Amino acid sequence: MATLEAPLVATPAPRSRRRPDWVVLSTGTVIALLVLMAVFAPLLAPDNPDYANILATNQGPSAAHLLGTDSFGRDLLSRLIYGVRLSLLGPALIILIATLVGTVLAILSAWYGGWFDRVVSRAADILFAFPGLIFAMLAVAMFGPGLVAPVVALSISYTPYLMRVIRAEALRQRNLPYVAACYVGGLSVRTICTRHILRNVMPLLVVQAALSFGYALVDLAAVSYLGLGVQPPTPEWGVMVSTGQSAILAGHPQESLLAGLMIVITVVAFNLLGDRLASRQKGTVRP
Amino acid sequence: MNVLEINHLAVELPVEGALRRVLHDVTLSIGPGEAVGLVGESGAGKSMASRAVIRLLPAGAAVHGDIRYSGDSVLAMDRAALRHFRTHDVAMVFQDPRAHINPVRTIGDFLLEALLERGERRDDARAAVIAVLAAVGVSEPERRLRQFPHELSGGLLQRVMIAAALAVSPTLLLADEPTTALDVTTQSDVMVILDARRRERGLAMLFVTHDLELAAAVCDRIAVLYAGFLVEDAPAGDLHRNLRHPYTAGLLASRPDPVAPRPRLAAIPGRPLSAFEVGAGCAFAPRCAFAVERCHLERPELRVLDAGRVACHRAEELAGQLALSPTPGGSE
Amino acid sequence: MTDEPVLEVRELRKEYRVRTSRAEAVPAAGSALLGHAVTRRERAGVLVAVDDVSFSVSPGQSLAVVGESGSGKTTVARMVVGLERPTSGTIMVSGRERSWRHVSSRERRRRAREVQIVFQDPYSSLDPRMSVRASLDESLRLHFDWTRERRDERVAELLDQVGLDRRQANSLPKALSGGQRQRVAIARALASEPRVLICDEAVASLDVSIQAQILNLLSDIRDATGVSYLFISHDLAVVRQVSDAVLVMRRGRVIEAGPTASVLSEPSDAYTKQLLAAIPRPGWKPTPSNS
Amino acid sequence: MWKVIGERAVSLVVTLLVASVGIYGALFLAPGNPATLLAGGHATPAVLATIERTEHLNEPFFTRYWDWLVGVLHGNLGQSFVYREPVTTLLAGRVGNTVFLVLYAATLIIAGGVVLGLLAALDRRAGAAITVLTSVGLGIPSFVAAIALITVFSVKLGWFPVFGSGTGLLSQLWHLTLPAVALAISWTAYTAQLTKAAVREELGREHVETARSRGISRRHVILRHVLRNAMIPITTVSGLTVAGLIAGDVVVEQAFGINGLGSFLVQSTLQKDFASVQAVSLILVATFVIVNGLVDLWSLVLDPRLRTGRA
Repeated sequence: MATLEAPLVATPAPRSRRRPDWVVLSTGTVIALLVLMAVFAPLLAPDNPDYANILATNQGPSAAHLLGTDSFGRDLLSRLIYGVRLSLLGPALIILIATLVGTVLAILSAWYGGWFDRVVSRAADILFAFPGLIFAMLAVAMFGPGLVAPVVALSISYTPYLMRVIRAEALRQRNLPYVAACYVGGLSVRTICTRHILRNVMPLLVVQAALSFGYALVDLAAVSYLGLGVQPPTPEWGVMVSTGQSAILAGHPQESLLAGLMIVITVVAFNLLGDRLASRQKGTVRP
Repeated sequence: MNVLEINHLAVELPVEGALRRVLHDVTLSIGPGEAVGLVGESGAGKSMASRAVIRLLPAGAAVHGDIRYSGDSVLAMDRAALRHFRTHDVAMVFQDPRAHINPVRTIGDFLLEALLERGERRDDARAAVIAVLAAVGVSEPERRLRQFPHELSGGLLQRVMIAAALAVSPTLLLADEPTTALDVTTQSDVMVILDARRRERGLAMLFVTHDLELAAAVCDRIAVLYAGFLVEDAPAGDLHRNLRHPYTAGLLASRPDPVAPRPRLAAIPGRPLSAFEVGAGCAFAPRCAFAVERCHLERPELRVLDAGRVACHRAEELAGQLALSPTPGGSE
Repeated sequence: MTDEPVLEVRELRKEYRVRTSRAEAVPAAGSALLGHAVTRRERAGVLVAVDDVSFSVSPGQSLAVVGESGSGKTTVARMVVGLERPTSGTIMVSGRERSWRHVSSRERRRRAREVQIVFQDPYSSLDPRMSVRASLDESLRLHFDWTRERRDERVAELLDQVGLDRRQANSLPKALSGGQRQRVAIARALASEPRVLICDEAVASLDVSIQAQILNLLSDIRDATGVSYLFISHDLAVVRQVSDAVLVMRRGRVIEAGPTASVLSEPSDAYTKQLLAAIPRPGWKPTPSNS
Repeated sequence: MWKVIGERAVSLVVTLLVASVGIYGALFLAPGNPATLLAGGHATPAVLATIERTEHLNEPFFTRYWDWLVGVLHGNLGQSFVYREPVTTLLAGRVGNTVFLVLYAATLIIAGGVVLGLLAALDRRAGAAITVLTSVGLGIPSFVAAIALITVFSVKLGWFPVFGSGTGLLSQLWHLTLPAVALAISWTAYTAQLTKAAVREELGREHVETARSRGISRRHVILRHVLRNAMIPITTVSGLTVAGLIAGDVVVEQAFGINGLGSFLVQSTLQKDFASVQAVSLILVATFVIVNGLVDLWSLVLDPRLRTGRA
């Protein structure tokens, strides 16, 4: 039998703040700012995002319009700020639904195994065959464009992904002796699953939710970009990339590029945060 | 000339950006054909010591002291010399063959690789490998060459690892807990073969293990490590008769015996310390029943005593006492 | 001993259906089971892990089950505590047979006060997110209708009993050494005041000096509480130290049984002799086992 | 081994069948009269009547599904009611562009991703730069990349055409370079990160330590042990890349005005040309499932442990 090398001084807790983690701080700040922008859009936006001025189309940055105007003469900064709302709400809903459903299915599958697990895993395999965007397009073809159909479709298509990742971890936890000790100790299955397994799966769940958020945002923005999601003139980044595209040839790429930049910044922030949380977690796994 | 000479070896490894001590002071030599057991509990640094010999420490490790193979400094070797040293002079057997053999390549690939690497002809290498497989008691060697590691049992796979080590005809064999992952009867089988083939070929061996009795059975000398210090070096046959260091005595007394049980085991109190945790005095002092004030303040030097060497201030006065009165039992 | 046995096992058998699913395709690292698994397949697709095992444990007695990997010893332990369902045979605890159909939460709680288990790996047998106190308190709350003060008192008692400092009650497992964690695991098992404590290789992964401490501790606990042990181990030396009677298992079957002292002094079965001969001890030399 | 392959083939066929039921059945879950949906925006009563007749809408679902499936297997993907032509005819001229674009992008992803990842894992200094690069790259969606590339390389510099797919190999290559790059950016970053992680993991493996202890040269250690073993996780996850390429292709074709399957799917979706949506979805999903099946097979070749099917 292997002699375990005991870690004699405890590995530092993941949340220990000996050195400030600039990745977490900066990405966290970006995400917090975005959320604040979404909540306080009416206060922050200098102008009405829907007010068109045909006399001032495609202007460059000026005192009146800090980031210039779009091809209808609307203030770009205001539209970008209002755009945060729908651009974040959609992916947030998708991840919330997919995580909730995925986690419940994952833990039940991991605990009960047997036919339930097989059915769930098989269903996940089949759903996996539909790339999220294709699924969303099928939904739009059925129910028409808008926010609801793509969000529901993407929620369904993100569920098996999250389910698989969480199930693997839940299954690993379930097979650890501490869970067996809980079972032998007489704890009810519900208590074991929630108080022990779910709690130990939680860090992974947060990481996966953060990482998937970026992908969901991109997918949903792509749906809007294709004209299948939220419709113009609603301010939303994917829509703005699309409506601004015709002005590029005329030498006015600002609307598309700025909206695109917002998407990139948001996605990169969520990805970096997720990666960093993931690597911190690895550090806490036993040596 | 000695095959291996280790002088005041100290090793630090980078842990979270800072260097952490894993070995303090190890001085040890192995003569031609001699087998030395390096024994210690977890955190003692025994694996690191064996890896330092073949320069297999993680990147960023700081090594102090001197390691000489047949008089040449291993630490000073350039790339080509190190490769020659590893391909011709030394071979290592690791603890867990399942992890230490590439799982996606065949046994044949594994065994031949080292020989082909040093430019031997494929046919010759193949013949040599088949012969050495047979010598370590692997049946149907030619079929084994086509098999993958997962198709072999643990004991068989460890024999393959030993065959790989013998195949390069080294002068020095490093064995790092080679039987720890195996069942006892398999361990016995593997040790018989390792011991016999080593003696036949006159190989020198550094045998790293946590099991004092196992080391005593197959080695000429036993070196005991505690928290990165070499605390005792004694002839294996002398080990039970002539106890010199309280830690070694404690280790022997901790182990139950299947035939002659003790009513109560003489446990050493506390837990084994890691090298980086030790204070100013003797590393074992906090757990030692015989420690006096001096032990806590002053580090004992390794010095010659009878047929061996020992690092204990009170070794002479305790001689004879240790065997009779095992350290009192206690808890952490 | 004339007392009614606290644990009695009759003709226990466990078969596994060997599945060919993708999930199981990668063998666990270090698993030495493979070689045995193939030879033990009696008929296609069925692996007999435990075959016709019977024994009984009297109150305060310590019975060891010894064997190498693949012997089925751990499966026996897992069936006794209800982690695996026997294919056939009976398990009686305190004279009551354990049924396998529809075990309610309440029934499991009751059984938890009869038999508890300590596992091998001290690193994974405690919930990494739960402090020592929370682990012990969770069990006390489940089994006893006590006030908070009474429970705190009992937590302190349990810590004393296993030789842990009371200040360590608030530590998370990762702040403890392997030996300390194993003490916590023992305290948690004792919290429900079981009549039988199963130790499944409970000292196998500890350093020799710590192993001796835990073996002494187990002996003290038996003296103090009168609990019975079912001690699962691969190590005959450890078995000799802690048990009154021993059962030697190989490939799912019991091949020799009797009082530990006589089995280990004068083994009658060839395999037991081999096992005994393979243990390094003073003056020992390795010998081939011819297996 | 053959047993494992057989099992996987069966599961592939089952997945395809269930997916096709889903795609075909979606039409009947949609609100409104299927005939109206099938007719898209051209629902005169006469057309509706024709559709009900040709599509056998009054028969039970599985009968109709069976007829459709048999048609599909014979190369009949149904009739577009927008163009009043067989879908197969409509797709024939478009498949080429899509295949070219996807293969072009896949080549960029595999070559770029594996090289960057390997470099990042082996070279400390390059590693830091590549890590930053891939973190940002991973966050650039294909349509944003498309816009930026058009702005810089087509409008400002005029090096590449803005729209279209060109004819002839060279022209096609020229036309499809920007789209392929746009499609490849985030997946190259993803592959690079994955490769880096896999290589790092293998570098720390015990068997690599063994190889080093035996004096195997660094080049051989990297090639025969590290990269060879890292190929296994890289291959497994490349299935996900295929899904991403298929979805990304739709967006990129739209962004660059390329006449391919993706832009046709978008148009059909907007026009509610359901037969076309069904057909293209089925093709894309089937491609994904089959490619993944091949990936699975390839991992059997790479990893002998998977071949036994039993631990």
